Amino acid sequence: MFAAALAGILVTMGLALVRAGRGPTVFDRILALNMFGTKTVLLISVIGFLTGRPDFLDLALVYALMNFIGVIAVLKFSWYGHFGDSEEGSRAGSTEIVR
Amino acid sequence: MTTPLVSFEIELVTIMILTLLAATAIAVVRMRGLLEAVMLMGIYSFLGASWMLLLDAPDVAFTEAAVGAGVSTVLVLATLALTTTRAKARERTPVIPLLVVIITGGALAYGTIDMPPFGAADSPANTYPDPSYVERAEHDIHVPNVVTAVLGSYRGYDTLGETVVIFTAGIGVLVLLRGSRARPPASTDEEEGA
Amino acid sequence: MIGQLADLIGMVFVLSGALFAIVGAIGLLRLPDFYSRIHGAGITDTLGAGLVLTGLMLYAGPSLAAVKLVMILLFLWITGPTATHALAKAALASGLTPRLAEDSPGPEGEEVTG
Amino acid sequence: MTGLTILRVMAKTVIPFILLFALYVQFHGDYGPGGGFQAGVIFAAGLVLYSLVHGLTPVRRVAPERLIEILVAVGVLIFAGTGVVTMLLGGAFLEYGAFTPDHPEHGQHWGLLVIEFGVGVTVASVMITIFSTFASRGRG
Repeated sequence: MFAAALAGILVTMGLALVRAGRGPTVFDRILALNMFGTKTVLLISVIGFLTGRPDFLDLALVYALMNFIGVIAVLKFSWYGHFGDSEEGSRAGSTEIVR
Repeated sequence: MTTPLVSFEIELVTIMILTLLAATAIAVVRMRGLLEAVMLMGIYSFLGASWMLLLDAPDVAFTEAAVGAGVSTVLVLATLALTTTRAKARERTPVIPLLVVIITGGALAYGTIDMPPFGAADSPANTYPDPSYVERAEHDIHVPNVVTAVLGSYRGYDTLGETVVIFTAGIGVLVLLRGSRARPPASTDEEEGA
Repeated sequence: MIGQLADLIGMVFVLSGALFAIVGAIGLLRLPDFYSRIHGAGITDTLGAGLVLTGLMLYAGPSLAAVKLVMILLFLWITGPTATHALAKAALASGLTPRLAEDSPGPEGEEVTG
Repeated sequence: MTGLTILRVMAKTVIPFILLFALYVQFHGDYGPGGGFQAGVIFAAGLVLYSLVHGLTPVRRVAPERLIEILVAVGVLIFAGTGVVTMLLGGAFLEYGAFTPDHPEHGQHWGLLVIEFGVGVTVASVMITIFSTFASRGRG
């Protein structure tokens, strides 16, 4: 039964991957990336129970955390074009983002 | 649930994950925008880490998840901030590189024919580093995680070397980026000390 | 008996969570523009993840694993909507306008590519 | 990220848990998956998240560049110093059993905790250094 759930989660990941590949805007891709990350968390949790090793839940927590940081980093980069301090900075500009 | 059933399910999941990995890799190669490619690399890291977990290597999966999906995304993006976010279009079709890749890949695939079956008990991976380490670790070092015991104690020199490598990487980045920074007229030290 | 019942309910939760994840993913793929696709992602990130993790909690029973699952769930429920909100706000500020009913429908919103 | 109040508040809420989790991975690595390397990366990721949302300046106030640069070396010194101490105690280099000659396995456990801490310090400070060096250059 866990295998059916795993298959469902993997199908979800595949669909999210298609959206990440097709875009069309950067935000669609970031949305798909975020969804892919949360689905990986679920995948790891279910695999942990399928193989009877609940230690894997520590890993799921790391995935959730790193997914959040990755999404925020990509968002900030697509917004400002750099990670420096100046808030106005060289904002990537709306025309470039919605390409 | 019997063991063979679970291993069959895991094999199926592994195949699906590897398919997704291949699809992600192709998408990364075809992507012109580097920001999009970095995002797909994050996805690739997540998938790779899940696969390592299925191969029963939670410590490696842990590292891949922490470094590959999180910190390296941030660092690669920070690099893109200093360079450009668009890949240059190729001027001609890369025939020679394609040939080199095909020949190398073919040779490597040919080499795998001689390898013992995956997980075979008499394969060098399972016999050469004395398997008794796994049994001895429990007794020698009161540490349940054998990976930590082997890395820290039996192979302590190696781990010290790896730490020095990371140290060197940090120093290298400092020397390259901080050292070449164009000094503004006023000393930068005041701003950093604030 | 109670344990078996909890396992059964847990299984139902996990499977329905996976089902909601697929539904949300189809939404992410098929809905016409970015702002409507957020709905699809929202379903998988909150309802799908919530059901799967709650089902696993029921399966695990009262143990350290259940506590970790609660932590994961809390973390996902805090970070997911936060990231999505920041994303939507950034998209709106960047000049990406939501497609409204009076706009002419395009093929899956792909016409913005360029 | 000034306009995104919710993001700023939530990131502030989440960061203490990230740092706590890093310490858990650091000192629990002998029982579960994880260890100094992973813990260092997670700790650095917590600070990176803070600097993404609030800017580099507040992070520099907590972790001044001088301090981080010193810590890069201190981690390696802790690791190698453990080896020197075991030599002074009469063992070989990095033979942690020398800490407690009566129960070498306890000494091994102590030694592992100390060297993992050294690895964690070096990795965390190197990651923070690399990030802040890149980020402060990309200002223009």
